[in-house]
Amino acid sequence: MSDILEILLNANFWAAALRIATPLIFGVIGALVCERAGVLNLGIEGIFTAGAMAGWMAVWLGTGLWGGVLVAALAGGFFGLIHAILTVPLGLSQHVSGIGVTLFATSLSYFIYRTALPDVSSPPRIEAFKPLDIPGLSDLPFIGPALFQQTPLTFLALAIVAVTAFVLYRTPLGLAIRAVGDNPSAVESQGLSVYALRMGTVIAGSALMALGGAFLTMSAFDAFFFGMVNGRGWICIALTVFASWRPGKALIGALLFGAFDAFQVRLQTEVGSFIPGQVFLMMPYILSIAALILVARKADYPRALLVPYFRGQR
Amino acid sequence: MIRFEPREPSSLPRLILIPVAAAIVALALAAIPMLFAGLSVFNAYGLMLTGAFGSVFAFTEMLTRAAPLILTGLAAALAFRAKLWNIGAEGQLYAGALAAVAIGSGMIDAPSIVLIPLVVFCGALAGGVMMLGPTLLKTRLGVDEVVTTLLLNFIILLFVQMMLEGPMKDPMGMGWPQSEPMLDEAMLPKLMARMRIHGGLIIAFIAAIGIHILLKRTVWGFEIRAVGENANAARHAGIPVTATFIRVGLFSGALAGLAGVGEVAGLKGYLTADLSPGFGYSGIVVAMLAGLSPLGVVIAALFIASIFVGADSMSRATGVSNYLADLIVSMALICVLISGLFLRFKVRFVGAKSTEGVSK
Amino acid sequence: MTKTSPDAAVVLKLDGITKRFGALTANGDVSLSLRKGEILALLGENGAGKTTLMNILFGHYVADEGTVEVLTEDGSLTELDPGSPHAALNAGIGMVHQHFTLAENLTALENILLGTEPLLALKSGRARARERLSDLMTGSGLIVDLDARISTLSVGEKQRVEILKALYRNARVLVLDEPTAVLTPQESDTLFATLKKLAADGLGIIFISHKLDEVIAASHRVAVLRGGRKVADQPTEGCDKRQLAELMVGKTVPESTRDSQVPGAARLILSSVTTGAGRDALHSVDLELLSGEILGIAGVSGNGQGTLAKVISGLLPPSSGTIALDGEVLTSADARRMIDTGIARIPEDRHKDGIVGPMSVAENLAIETIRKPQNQRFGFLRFEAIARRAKDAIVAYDIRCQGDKAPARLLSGGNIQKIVLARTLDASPSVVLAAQPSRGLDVGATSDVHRRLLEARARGAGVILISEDLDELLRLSDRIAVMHRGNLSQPDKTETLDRATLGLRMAGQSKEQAA
Amino acid sequence: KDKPIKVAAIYTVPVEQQWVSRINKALKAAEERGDITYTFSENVANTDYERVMREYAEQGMDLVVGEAFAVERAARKVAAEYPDTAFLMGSSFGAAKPNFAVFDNWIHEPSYLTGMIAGATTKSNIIGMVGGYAIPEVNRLMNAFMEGALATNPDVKFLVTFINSWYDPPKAKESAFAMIDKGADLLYAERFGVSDAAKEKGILAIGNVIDTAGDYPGTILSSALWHMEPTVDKAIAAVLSDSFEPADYGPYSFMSYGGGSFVVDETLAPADAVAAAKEKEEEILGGLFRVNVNDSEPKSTM
Ligand SMILES: Nc1ncnc2c1ncn2[C@@H]1O[C@H](COP(=O)(O)OP(=O)(O)OP(=O)(O)O)[C@@H](O)[C@H]1O
Ligand SMILES: Nc1ncnc2c1ncn2[C@@H]1O[C@H](COP(=O)(O)OP(=O)(O)OP(=O)(O)O)[C@@H](O)[C@H]1O
Ligand SMILES: [Mg+2]
Ligand SMILES: [Mg+2]
Repeated sequence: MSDILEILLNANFWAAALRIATPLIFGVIGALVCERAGVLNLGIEGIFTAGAMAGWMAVWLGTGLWGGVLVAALAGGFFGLIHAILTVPLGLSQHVSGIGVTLFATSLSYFIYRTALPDVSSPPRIEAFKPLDIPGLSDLPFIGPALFQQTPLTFLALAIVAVTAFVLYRTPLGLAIRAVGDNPSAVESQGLSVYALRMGTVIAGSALMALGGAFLTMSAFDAFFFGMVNGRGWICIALTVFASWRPGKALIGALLFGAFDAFQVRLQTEVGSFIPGQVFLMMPYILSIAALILVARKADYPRALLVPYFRGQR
Repeated sequence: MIRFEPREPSSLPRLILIPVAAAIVALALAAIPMLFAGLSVFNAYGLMLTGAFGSVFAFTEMLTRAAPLILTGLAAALAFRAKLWNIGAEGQLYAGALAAVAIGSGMIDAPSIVLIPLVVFCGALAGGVMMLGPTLLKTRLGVDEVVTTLLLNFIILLFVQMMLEGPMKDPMGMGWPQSEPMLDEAMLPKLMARMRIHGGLIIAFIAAIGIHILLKRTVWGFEIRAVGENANAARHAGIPVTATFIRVGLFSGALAGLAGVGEVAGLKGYLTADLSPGFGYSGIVVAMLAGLSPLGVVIAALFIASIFVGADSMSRATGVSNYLADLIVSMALICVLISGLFLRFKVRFVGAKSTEGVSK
Repeated sequence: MTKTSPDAAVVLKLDGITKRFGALTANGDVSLSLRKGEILALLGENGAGKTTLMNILFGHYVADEGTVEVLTEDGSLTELDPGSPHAALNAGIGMVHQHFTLAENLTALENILLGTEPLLALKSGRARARERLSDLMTGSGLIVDLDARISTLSVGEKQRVEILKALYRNARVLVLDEPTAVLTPQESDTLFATLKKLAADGLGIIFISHKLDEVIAASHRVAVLRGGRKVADQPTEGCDKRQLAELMVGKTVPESTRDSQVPGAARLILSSVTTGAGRDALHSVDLELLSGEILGIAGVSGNGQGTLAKVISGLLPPSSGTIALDGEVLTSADARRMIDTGIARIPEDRHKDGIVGPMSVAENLAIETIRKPQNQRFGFLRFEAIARRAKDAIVAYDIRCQGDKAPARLLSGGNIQKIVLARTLDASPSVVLAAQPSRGLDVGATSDVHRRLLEARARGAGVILISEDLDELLRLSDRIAVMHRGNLSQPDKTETLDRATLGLRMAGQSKEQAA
Repeated sequence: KDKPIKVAAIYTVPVEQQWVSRINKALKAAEERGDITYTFSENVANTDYERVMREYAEQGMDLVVGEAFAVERAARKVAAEYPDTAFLMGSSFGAAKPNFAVFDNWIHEPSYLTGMIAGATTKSNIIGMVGGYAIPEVNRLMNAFMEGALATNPDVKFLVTFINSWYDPPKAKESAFAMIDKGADLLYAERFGVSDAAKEKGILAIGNVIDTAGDYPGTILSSALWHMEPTVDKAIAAVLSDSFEPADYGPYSFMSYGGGSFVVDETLAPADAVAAAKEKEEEILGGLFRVNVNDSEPKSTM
């Protein structure tokens, strides 16, 4: 018991939680805005991979770190565009299009990486983002080490949560996005284009997802690996429902997940010998389902989620 | 501006022509990465063809890969017909495989005639049971099954790892996380000497025909279609909606479970945590390519399998990175998906004036 | 009010509009004009092309031929950019669709504001909007709670939000597609009072309706479409119902009437049924339905009729109380059991609850009895038998469709209703529950429905008719009970009732007060 | 047979993965020399492994190199069906007639030596060890390392975690961070990602299989390296001279054959520890000291 308390009171633990949560924050916010506009984006797992690969490769080719972030976002936007075209004007099944995009983005990233670097024996490294060290703030007890061991991308993720919440709830654009996910004809009858809104949102959301991937190769690590994303995208899809499509709750969800993961890694060295490690690894998923059961009744779905819209359809 | 006009019954030539055209477009697009990798494109196409159909070996390998795809494709197609979004075939496949090795690796000693049906049944049952939770949560509490089935994939996979590193670990496996081997009596028969092709393919074919008949000709199928197309109206008309969902969930999970049975009892003989290279997810793709038609699933699975096996073998023959195979499969998928649109709609390119599209 | 149109300027002119859907001509060379302050009623059978015409006006559809011209600020008529709802909105055209176009997750205010501000603005000017809206609301009498989520509003309130949406954008032309189809008589009256007021202030109004009484009462001018062509365009003054009905259908419409008949013994008995939650809950409802009678249930929608229908349909079990049919207890019976014991149910929303759109007409006809031996053997469907029965029903009920294999969704509302009638009434049920059976149907289809219900009565079935249409209730019912806040009154003989008393009692007054 | 012979390799992971990269490197070197032509398939799923083996055999490869670990039975069956092709497979089991030779990364010897250095260097007396899966080839090296460390520092304690993945650097890194939080000042980097954590926190790490000192300057204290060249070259020579035997090539990974080696950064390690380790190295090479082979799963000792 005291061990557990010791873990929880350690600032490094919270630093780890935030670090693990960062890619999930990008991903869940991206997935959330897409779904708010009525489009489920199961392309997320592949878009993560594409962002990780494209961002890393750009830096490796010399664009600089922020240049790499931009390239990652563009790559995400590109696959978002494909998903958007398939699901919005063409109205194809969002599940399948999403899985198709995941296959496509993943295999294309791998193929490009391997074809460009056929002869690497160990993956080439880049100079990744360094933790921000803000004199004064970093020395604060507890908060300092927890927050200021983070790289700029973590702060970007936190900022994006705030910006997304602001846009969704305070601006006309956000109003339109929330409306188009609930009833597209409400949007069309007010003179706005359903297609433009949905496609734009999916592209923007996918760009955000790609930043989650970029974090993996440019902050969490400094090289690209195959299989690096490792299901993180899927987690974001679950977190979106868990968060009832609200950015604030999404942040909390991602942090909880990060905390659990960090906790699990630490606890494993304590009790690992008599509880199989997989039990810990399962916990976040089981807790997600439990949370879903608790919120499901109250969750209000974007009502037009998964429903394609055709102009003039009755 | 593009305009879609619905096309109700599609003529048979179109039904065949359009997917074929899509496949050709996909292959044409595949030339881009091939050129990028510096291949001679026509040579590569030839190698792809021989890689999938060029010899008995190639052909049986293609069929071997198609077998699990047919079953996971059916799992998705059946569930999606009822609008039960089962994204969990991957996990159900592992559950089926786990049950198969649990029963078939020495727990019960019996002749093949008893053991094989038992293994098959238990595998199907395990897969089906995996769907019970998500289905009940959906019908009773309104919990989104996309998320629960997706998350269950990870849980089951971890559970399998736990079993393989714990109680079900092969004591003779030198510490590797793998199960004990299946008894010979529990293995599905091979269909051809020296080839890997196995009884799982027969199970897949039978399942496809069975599901086809179920949907088209039976009361249960009628009820599944009604619930899928309009659950409210179905409930109002006295159709037991919850029972239908549960039935569909069980069947769908069972089909995915059978895919797992085929892989361990037909192919590998024991279970490892990397049994499936994403058959569950590919099944969704197969199902949609097939337009959720059970017989179409067979064709779509053969298509995907031949593209993969052909392209994989081509990459080996030409020394190109074998990630090319996955790339070509994904491009083929997107092309065929779009082509489905041409089956359902007349697509007209018209001036910016006419903008309405109509469909249901 | 004056029944002739004002001589004011023309605000809207449709000229030679033709719209084809494949082989079908939905609108053929239709011309129409509307003046400032004028209320124009647009009539026609189901499928006559009314909605299509209005959708062209609003830019949802593009006409194959013809133009739409609108009065601009400078006083001239200018052609409207086709196919652009945006352009139509800017030109001052407001539209209230047959099915509401509101985002349920947003508040009334947000729905009204949607699309009125530059999308990329960083701020939304809610305070100013609120001010303008409160002026608009007091001016027009369309009062709504601006901060209420749409999902919590009643149908009438939603409609007010729709009209406010148009007014907020300074609409000069307001189009309402079947605005009263889902409103109660009281709500309809309020709506028309408002419309008249708005017209008096200079708004040009077009409304579509199948209810001839309200057309005659509220409009200055009527235009009638038949088969996509305009067959009449005349001042309302001097029109009567029979004449308008004939213009729409092209022949005389038989009006079914109830002949006197002595009801038999009690069949369906509900005693102290309580269930449900909120406004729509039932509180200790007692009901006794006799054989050979039509028992009308009047009430403002949302007062428990929906719940009552659900209970009798077997979709919602009573939390207390009992239900019995001919002595057989059905308290916790499910939908199938209800059907099997002979309770036929015609759902309120025929599209959502009545048919499975993509399934064929034949399958929709068989759906309630699919497990009966007539339709299956050992779990396998008997296709020939199903098709044969479907063909018979198509003839017997005059279901207009492309055959028994056609998907049911392609049928018009009236014909969909005939499918429901055919499958429910064919088994000679002992009880018929008909919820809003003629809502949204044209005069012809309505008359068909009425005839079928009267036939069931003549056969000795007991019919429960839940309706908001008082004329329908008074014409068909032997007795009428009133539903208010989940309480059901004792039924009265129809002869002792009239519109006015019924209206008052629906509003919550007791029998004594109303009399 | 004539040079160059045709060689194909089948890997179940991408070629960057440490273990596989050593085979790839040795085969590439042979290709450079003109001894062989070389082609490979990476990231081959277990389901596909048998097909790929057959395809290469059908293509007439002279030698197929790969890892049979998860596909032992199938691999042996295929090999038996293609007696004209030589198979050299990583395996925990023995060789099989007529053409199935086995190898493994037997670098427990240098691992022991790195342990000696580590034990002498740690100040907190806590060493963190992050591994992939607890399989014999991993356990063996970890146990040798622990034994070496205890030899120079009996007070040293170990934290052991397996990430249950061959390939998840961010996760390995997080596990390493967790160990640093618990007081480890030295990490045994069985997987990619661990040295990154060490570098970021300014502590030292022990390398395994590949030399990553260049990637983490000032971080890698000492490494146990694996060299596949002796194994591969031996097999190629055997195929060239038509004398390929289904033998156990494992010993070619021993230090005495040059299959394993020990490096230490002398600027980071205490001089007396370096001297002791070098002395032990000589004993091993001279056959005077045998490092124990212990395949059981290592556990945390605190
Ligand atoms: N999007 C469409 N695609 C094809 N045909 C259509 C479409 N919309 C309308 N139609 C056809 O146009 C005709 C006119 O339909 P419309 O909806 O305008 O009728 P309506 O007069 O509004 O009928 P109702 O009184 O039932 O509302 C219908 O018969 C229908 O077949
Ligand atoms: N997508 C469509 N394609 C073809 N025809 C259609 C389509 N949608 C509607 N129709 C046709 O439009 C006509 C009118 O349809 P509509 O839905 O307006 O029926 P309705 O009689 O108005 O019913 P209700 O009043 O209940 O809405 C029908 O004849 C129907 O066949
Ligand atoms: Mg209409
Ligand atoms: Mg209508």
